[in-house]
Amino acid sequence: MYNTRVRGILIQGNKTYSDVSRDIIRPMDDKTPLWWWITAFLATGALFWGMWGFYNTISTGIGEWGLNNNVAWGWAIINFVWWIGIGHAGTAFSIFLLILRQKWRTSINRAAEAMTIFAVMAAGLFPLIHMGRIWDGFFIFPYWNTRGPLWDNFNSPLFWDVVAISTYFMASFVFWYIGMIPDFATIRERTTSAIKKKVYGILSFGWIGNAKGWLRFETAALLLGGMAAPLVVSVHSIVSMDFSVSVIPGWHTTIFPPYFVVGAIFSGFGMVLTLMIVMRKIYKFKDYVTDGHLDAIARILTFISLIMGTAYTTELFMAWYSGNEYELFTFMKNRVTGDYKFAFWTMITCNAIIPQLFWFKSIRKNITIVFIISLFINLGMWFERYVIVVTSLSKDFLPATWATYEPTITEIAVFSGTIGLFVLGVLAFFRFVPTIAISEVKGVLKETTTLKSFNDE
Amino acid sequence: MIFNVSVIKSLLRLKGLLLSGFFTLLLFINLSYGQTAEAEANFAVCKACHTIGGGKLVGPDLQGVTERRDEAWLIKFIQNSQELINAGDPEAVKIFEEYNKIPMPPNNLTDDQVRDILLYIENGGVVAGAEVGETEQEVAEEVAVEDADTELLVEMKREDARHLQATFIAMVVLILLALFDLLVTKIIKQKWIPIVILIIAVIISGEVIFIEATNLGRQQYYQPEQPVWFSHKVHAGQNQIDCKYCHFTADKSMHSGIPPVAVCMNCHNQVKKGKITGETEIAKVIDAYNNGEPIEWVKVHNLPDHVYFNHSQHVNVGKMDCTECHGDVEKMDEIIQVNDLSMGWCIDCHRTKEVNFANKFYDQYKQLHEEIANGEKSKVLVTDVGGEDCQRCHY
Amino acid sequence: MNNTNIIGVYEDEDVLLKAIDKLQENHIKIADVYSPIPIHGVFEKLKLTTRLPYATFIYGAIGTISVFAFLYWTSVVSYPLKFGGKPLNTLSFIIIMFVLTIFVGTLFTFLTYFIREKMYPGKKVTLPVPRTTNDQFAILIEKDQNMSDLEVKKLNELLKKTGAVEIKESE
Amino acid sequence: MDKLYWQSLDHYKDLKEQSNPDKVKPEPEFSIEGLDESEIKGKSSRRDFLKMLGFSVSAVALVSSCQMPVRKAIPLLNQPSDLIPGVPNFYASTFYDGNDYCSILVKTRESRPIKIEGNDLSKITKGGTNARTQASVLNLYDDARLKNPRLGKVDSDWETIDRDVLNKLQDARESGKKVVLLTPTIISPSTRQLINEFISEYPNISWIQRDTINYSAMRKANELNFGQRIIPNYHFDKADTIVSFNADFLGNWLLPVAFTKQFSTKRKLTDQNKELNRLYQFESNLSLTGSNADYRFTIKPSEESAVLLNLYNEIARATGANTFLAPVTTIDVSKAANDLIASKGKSIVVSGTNNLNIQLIVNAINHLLGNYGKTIDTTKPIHLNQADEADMQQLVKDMNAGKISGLLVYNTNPAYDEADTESFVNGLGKVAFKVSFAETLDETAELCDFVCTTHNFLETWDDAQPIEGSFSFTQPTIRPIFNTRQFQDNLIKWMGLDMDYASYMEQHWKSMLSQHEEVMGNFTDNWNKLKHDGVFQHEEDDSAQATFTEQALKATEPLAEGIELALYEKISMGTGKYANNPWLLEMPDPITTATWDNYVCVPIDLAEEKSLKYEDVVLVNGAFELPVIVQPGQASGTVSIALGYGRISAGMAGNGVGKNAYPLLHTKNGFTNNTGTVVTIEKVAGKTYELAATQIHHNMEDRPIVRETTLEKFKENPISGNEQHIIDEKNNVTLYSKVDYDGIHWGMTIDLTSCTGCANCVIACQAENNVPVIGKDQVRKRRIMHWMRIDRYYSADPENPEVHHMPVMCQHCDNAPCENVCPVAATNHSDEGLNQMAYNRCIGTRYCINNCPYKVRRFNWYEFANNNKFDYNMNSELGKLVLNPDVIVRQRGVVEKCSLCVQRLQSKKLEAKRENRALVDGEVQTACSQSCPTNAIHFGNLKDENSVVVQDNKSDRMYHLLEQLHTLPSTSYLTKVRNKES
Repeated sequence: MYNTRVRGILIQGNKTYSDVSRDIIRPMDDKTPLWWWITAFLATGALFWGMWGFYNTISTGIGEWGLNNNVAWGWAIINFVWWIGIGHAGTAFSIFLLILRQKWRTSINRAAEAMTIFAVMAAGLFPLIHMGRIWDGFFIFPYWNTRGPLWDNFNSPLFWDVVAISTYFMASFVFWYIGMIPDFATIRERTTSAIKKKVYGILSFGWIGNAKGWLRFETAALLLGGMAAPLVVSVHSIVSMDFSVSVIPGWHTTIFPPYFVVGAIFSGFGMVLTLMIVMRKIYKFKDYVTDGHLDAIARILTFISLIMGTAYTTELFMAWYSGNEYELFTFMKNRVTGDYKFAFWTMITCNAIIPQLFWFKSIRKNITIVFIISLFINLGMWFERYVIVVTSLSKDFLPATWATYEPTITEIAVFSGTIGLFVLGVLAFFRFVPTIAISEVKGVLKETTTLKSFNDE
Repeated sequence: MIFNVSVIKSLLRLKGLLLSGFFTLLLFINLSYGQTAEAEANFAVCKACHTIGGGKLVGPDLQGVTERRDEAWLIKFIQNSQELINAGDPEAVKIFEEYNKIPMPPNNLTDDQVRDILLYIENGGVVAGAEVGETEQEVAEEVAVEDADTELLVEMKREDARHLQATFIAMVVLILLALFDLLVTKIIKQKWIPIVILIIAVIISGEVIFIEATNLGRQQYYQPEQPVWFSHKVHAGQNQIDCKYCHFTADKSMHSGIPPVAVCMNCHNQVKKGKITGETEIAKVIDAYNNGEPIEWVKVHNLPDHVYFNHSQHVNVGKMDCTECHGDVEKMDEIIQVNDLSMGWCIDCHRTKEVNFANKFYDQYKQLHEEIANGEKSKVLVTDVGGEDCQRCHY
Repeated sequence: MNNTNIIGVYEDEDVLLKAIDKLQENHIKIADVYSPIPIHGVFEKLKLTTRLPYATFIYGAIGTISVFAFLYWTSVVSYPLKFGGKPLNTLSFIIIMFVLTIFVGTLFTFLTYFIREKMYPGKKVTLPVPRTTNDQFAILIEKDQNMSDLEVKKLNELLKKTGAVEIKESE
Repeated sequence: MDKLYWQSLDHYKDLKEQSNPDKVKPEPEFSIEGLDESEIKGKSSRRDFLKMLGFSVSAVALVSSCQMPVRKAIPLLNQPSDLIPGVPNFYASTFYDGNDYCSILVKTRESRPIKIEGNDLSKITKGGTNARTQASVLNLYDDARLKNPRLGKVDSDWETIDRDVLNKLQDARESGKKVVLLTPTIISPSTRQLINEFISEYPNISWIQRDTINYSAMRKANELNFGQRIIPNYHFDKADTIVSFNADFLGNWLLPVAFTKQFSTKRKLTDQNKELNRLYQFESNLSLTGSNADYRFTIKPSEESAVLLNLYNEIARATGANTFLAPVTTIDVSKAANDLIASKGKSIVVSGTNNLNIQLIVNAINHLLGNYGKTIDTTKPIHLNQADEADMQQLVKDMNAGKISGLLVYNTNPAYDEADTESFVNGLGKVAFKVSFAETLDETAELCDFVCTTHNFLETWDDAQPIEGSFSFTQPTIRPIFNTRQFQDNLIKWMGLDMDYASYMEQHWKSMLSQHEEVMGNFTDNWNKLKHDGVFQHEEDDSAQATFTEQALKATEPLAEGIELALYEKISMGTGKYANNPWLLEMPDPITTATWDNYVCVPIDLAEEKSLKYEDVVLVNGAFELPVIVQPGQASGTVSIALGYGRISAGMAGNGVGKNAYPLLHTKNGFTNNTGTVVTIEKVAGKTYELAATQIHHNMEDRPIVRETTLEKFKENPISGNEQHIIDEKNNVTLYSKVDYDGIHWGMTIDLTSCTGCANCVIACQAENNVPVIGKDQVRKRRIMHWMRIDRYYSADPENPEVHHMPVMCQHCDNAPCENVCPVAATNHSDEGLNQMAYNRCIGTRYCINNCPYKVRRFNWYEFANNNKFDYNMNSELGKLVLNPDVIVRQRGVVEKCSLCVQRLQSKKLEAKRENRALVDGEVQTACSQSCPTNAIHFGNLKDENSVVVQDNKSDRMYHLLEQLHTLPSTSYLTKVRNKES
């Protein structure tokens, strides 16, 4: 319980168990609020535009994008990496903090995991759409075929991606869902409406919450967490290998795996922060997602942002220290000072400099500023991917082939489409699923309250 | 019966048209012409147009031809008559004119082979003629017996295809039933029974779908109707005409080539009545020839556009027998595609087939030669010389 | 057959834990405990264990081996293709093996979990005390046939003493 | 055998019906063959042509089993003598379009020409070609070709045409009205004879030859000096020092192919030979020749004579000949002079300027140096460009004066490429009847009453005598596709003779050869041999060199004020005759790398003065607007514009591309000149035009990409310039053992010293490998599909830079980065060291493109075939006939790249196997190595110790591109050595 003492009270307002259930399930019982409809409408709009983008790309050809002979990857891959990065927060949160027995995670992990699921969904669309012949996409699976049989190239990072991301999605989803089962049961038992009873009855898999059940439940959760933990590291390391395995200056860097993973968690936490602030605002969850939580995240971000800064400087240093003229060109002449300095410096400012403001308590306490900064982080991380993908490709080894790249309307449409998808997903989550892990909160609720009572004695 | 079949099979495997029991006889007649067996085989092609002492057919009677003309000229002419004619050789032109300009298709016989044939014409001819008479009869009969089997085989394979469809439908029905019972009418109390059924059915139907999907764009057992009812059984089987007599570009070109009507006319100048169809079908051919319109045959064996296949590579260099890919054509009335011509099918052969490593082209493969020398390798397979490379067939 | 249970309902897990002690002192066999949250004390007191971790380990092991076998067979035996001057049997296998091990492990672990728990979508259950999924705790004691009313009464009192807010019998 | 072609044509019609949905007649062959489904899928397929044509052709082809596809055209001996479907036939022929000459082999499949290669037997072009020749095969399948003769504006038939024209001609003869036959320079002896006979039939007809690019000043000068109006033959292979003034003899001047061959023979460094020739280039715009010069000087056109005269004087002083008064120039010619004197009799001075004085000075210099009879041969003059432009000028006058009642125009287009088009067109209006013999409805044909549609040169019989005593033959390689008739046949018909030109020509040769019976012997044999070889060298004992009579030399040109214009022919577009050839339109210019347009090349100082940037638009002479390229090496005070653009009646692809610069030709005392016009250049404020250039960065960034040195340094130390190689070799260590190949490991070497960057290989590759044309917009997006590109870098002084040309195609690395990253194993390594690409396996992740350090991989961004958005040859049923049936047309969404012409390798291997023999080094050639006019590209088996490539790889000059990456390419480069003092 020392951790509670350090971090102060996790759940405020001296709740009882029934209060917790009531508070958290309330939003699901209320009738759908207006803001929900509006956002949903906008998101759907974006989604449809995205669908047009998909249609246009698939029916006409990748030529609809701004790519060329030199820069053969553009927004599609940038956004893919960006989404995957965001998709890290959930699992990072639940799993790392679970393993570290960080109780304060309880009121956030559910939302974080949901976010992971939808982010990974959004991310998953890009490898599909960016294929030249999507209709032959199934070639990527090493299935038994009548071509010899002919298998895949297991040296290819793209193949690793496929494996890693599908695994990651599967694991996160399972983890997320198992976590929700007791809560579904709770709803099942509390609710009065017949439909809900049926639906959540089905969803709850017939959970009864007896001792043995709880035991297995906790073990399973712990096991899944334990296995998924290395996954969190591996997934983004593997994504980073898409680049670091290649020969292109600016890609071929050993620092990438750790640097990507940290970056991913960075962007993930950024997004979590954004969502949490929204959620606690509209759902009045101040008692559950306390300022203490936000403060904690803010501190972590400050720290990660420092790591990012170090990573950037290390890259530059290595470029100079390695004495490799091509690397040096890419980093110094192309990124720091060249055509792409805007992107580069945006990245630095958003990721390495702005989050340093969190050193000041006053800023950490001011939710609006925190919110804005969290947005900046999301932006900055997008630019990081832009810098990595585009700058390296557009000016690589042979100057004769150098070419520049601008996105086209189609690419933008596709991106906005994925955002729409993400937002819709999150909205659905807000609406139909307890946004905070009820049982887990109850779990920590007691400790805190008893602690209080001890102090009284 | 079985015995017969196997015997005939092995005989038909023999390149060209070999006649059972006949070699031994031949060998006794003239040991000096060890090659005559082969010569006879080769001559069988010539028989389509020439006789030895049997008077004119499409081409001249070859009796005593060796006295009439000098050997060198003959060899030249036999190997590629048109070259001579184009070169304006008076004699050649004369013959060409005389036998109403029906070209004698060029072949890739070596000088020796031609000499052999000439020898064969000189003496063995007559004897051969007699013998051929009978044996051809026998062969014909036995082939007739044999046909039943191929037909059966093909029919059976067609059956399989139908079975697949049947199974699939059955499975779908099962799935529906199981679901229906599981959700609506809960007749079976033990929930696991429908569930198990469901799972099994899904797996099986999935399997069927997979099989069907992989067969998309493939046409195993494809047997289109041809503009002319042409029987390979009669021509290749009973009359024992060598495949390469009609498909004579097979060893020069990537295409085996569909025979021009002129080639048909080589024989059908004379033969105006068929065994099975009488005059109707042959009439079509003759008309086509007279109207100068080629017959639009339906292509049976088709490869996808992205596959490059070269007949001469396999027939000429690889010395493969046509039947290895096209099945027992000499037993088919109408051609049917026996193999599925899938990539796996090609690869399998490339993995198991031995290359003729004696070919001087392979001298440069030093390592392989060493390995053979020191016994690490007994034989060189196609894959050892890059038979599994993509760009052997895809470019 | 008339096999009913006596159920003591509690409001607080600390009370619950103390109650369990009491009952166990009186050698009363506790059939089961229902709670809205996992309580480690209960697991220990009821001496509950699970072998799930071993299962997981086995799955993982099998996963690793089979994956490697597959990779090796496909890219060395079945259809060896040369990529960028690398040997056929490369280090890149490790990555795939690593990830797929986790895949297999995760998948089968939670399948096993559901199977052992006999949980499946749409399973119908009726809770003795519905509020145990919300804010109440319940101790369930089997009442065997040859238990005299006296004993039952005793038991009820005992439960009450341990701070049960409600005691009921369920079919 | 007529049937053969009509059959294939009928079939070609069937195709059309097939392709339009409303009347698809179900033909089983097709429903299961590629086409229908492929069209549904929008996927075009390799042999779909073959599939349709192939089988019906094969059928009929074999009816005429062993007959020649065309008359008695005789293919090379090592080719099959009968037409076998699936086996290519090669026919020797000749490409001559009134300007370019090249002796060629035509590769036909199923009796349709699909590729053009050089004829090794030719003593002139020696198996070389240039881009225009390579691309000319596409003109045969040009939709813009006329399908029928035309009467007025409508299609007609030959009976009508013959009747009407004959009437007109006879009327004219009766009334003795003047009729003019206007042709380009005719180098065909038979045709010349025919025309003369025709004229004797119609005495009122007079024959005028006209050239688009005029050389008459040269002929005039020689007339004055030698008494013969000739262009002597040049032997650049015998010259150690070459000084050229505005003569782009590697690109366009006279016989570029031949000259390139000759020039390159002196551009080869081996262990034995460590000498190079030295090229001085004085020019205004940076030409291909200039880019290969060892010393290059930028001069204004008006300076040229002065500079030349100074050069003359320098030499004259040294040799004690009499000097002339010469104005002072800033250009220092002493160095050139010294070198010339040093290599007396082994040097050449040429000028491309059509100016009498200049040509006189040039002749005088060559005379001083005693080059005549050594490097320059007056006994065997060049017969190209015989026209005397005075005739043409006279004709235009006469026409306007109404003196001409009839005009027969053959294969020349004055309505487009005349300096003073207007007056010609006006004059044409005054002519009573106008007959055009044209292939397409060009600007002139449009103005004519009759268009006697002519064959494409691949459908015609003809002979040619480009150089005295050297003959070559044109023979049909395909039956006429349309209802056309060869020019000569018209004349024969109108002369009332009952024969065709083929037999006429045969007769002509019979009589000609009969004079040499003792040499030749039996005619038919020879005749066949000639047609088989395609060339005939008539060795006669050299008549003595013409004697030189001196002329007074003077530098007339006053230094002009203002901006002088230097017009030039592009390597791709030439005179603009083939402006509708998409291959040529999309060929990147070797210097500017721009495609599809012409533009104003502006020198740097002028650009600064007028604040012009790349792609700004300027108004030239107030006449037309063109985009600007700030061109390093452009002489200050001059601008350059390419000729041959701005066609209005070329065809779909060519119409309205660029602007027509012919009106800016400079006519002075009777000589029309590309250079010398004074023009005004105003910037059009705020207007820009995006050029479709394939390269935007021109600086090597000090990277060891093109490694070069000077001859001096090279002699001291052969490794000079290539030191990096040793370092890299040392640094390259690897975990994995190096893959060893057994038997065959294909490899290529490219000698940068020989390579002139003529981009011939680019087009050869495009023709061989069905590389699509993607259009201006896509090229702007940097998506050009060429499998092979010529990188061009500038170095040193931007005012007059050193230029580096570097051909780059797939390097076929043994440690190929691209292979590692393909998830579906679509690209991997073959047992023969090929980096193979299986298109049908590719799912288009484009990862390999990113990971290729050479960026040679190409992606099919769209469906480039059968797509109306890309309406070039691959979208036209006719144009598709040029496709190589051995190479698939790639589908949308797959990556493609150089395959080292694997189809050629495979066929040669098969040949060897069939003949049961080992491969001979050099017999296997890729399209680029085969077509290279400088033999800079070698191809062979790295496992064969005696092969050329192995020798090259042993050279000290050998290095791999980006070798520090340890990709171990199978392609290697040899350093560029410039013949300079350092």
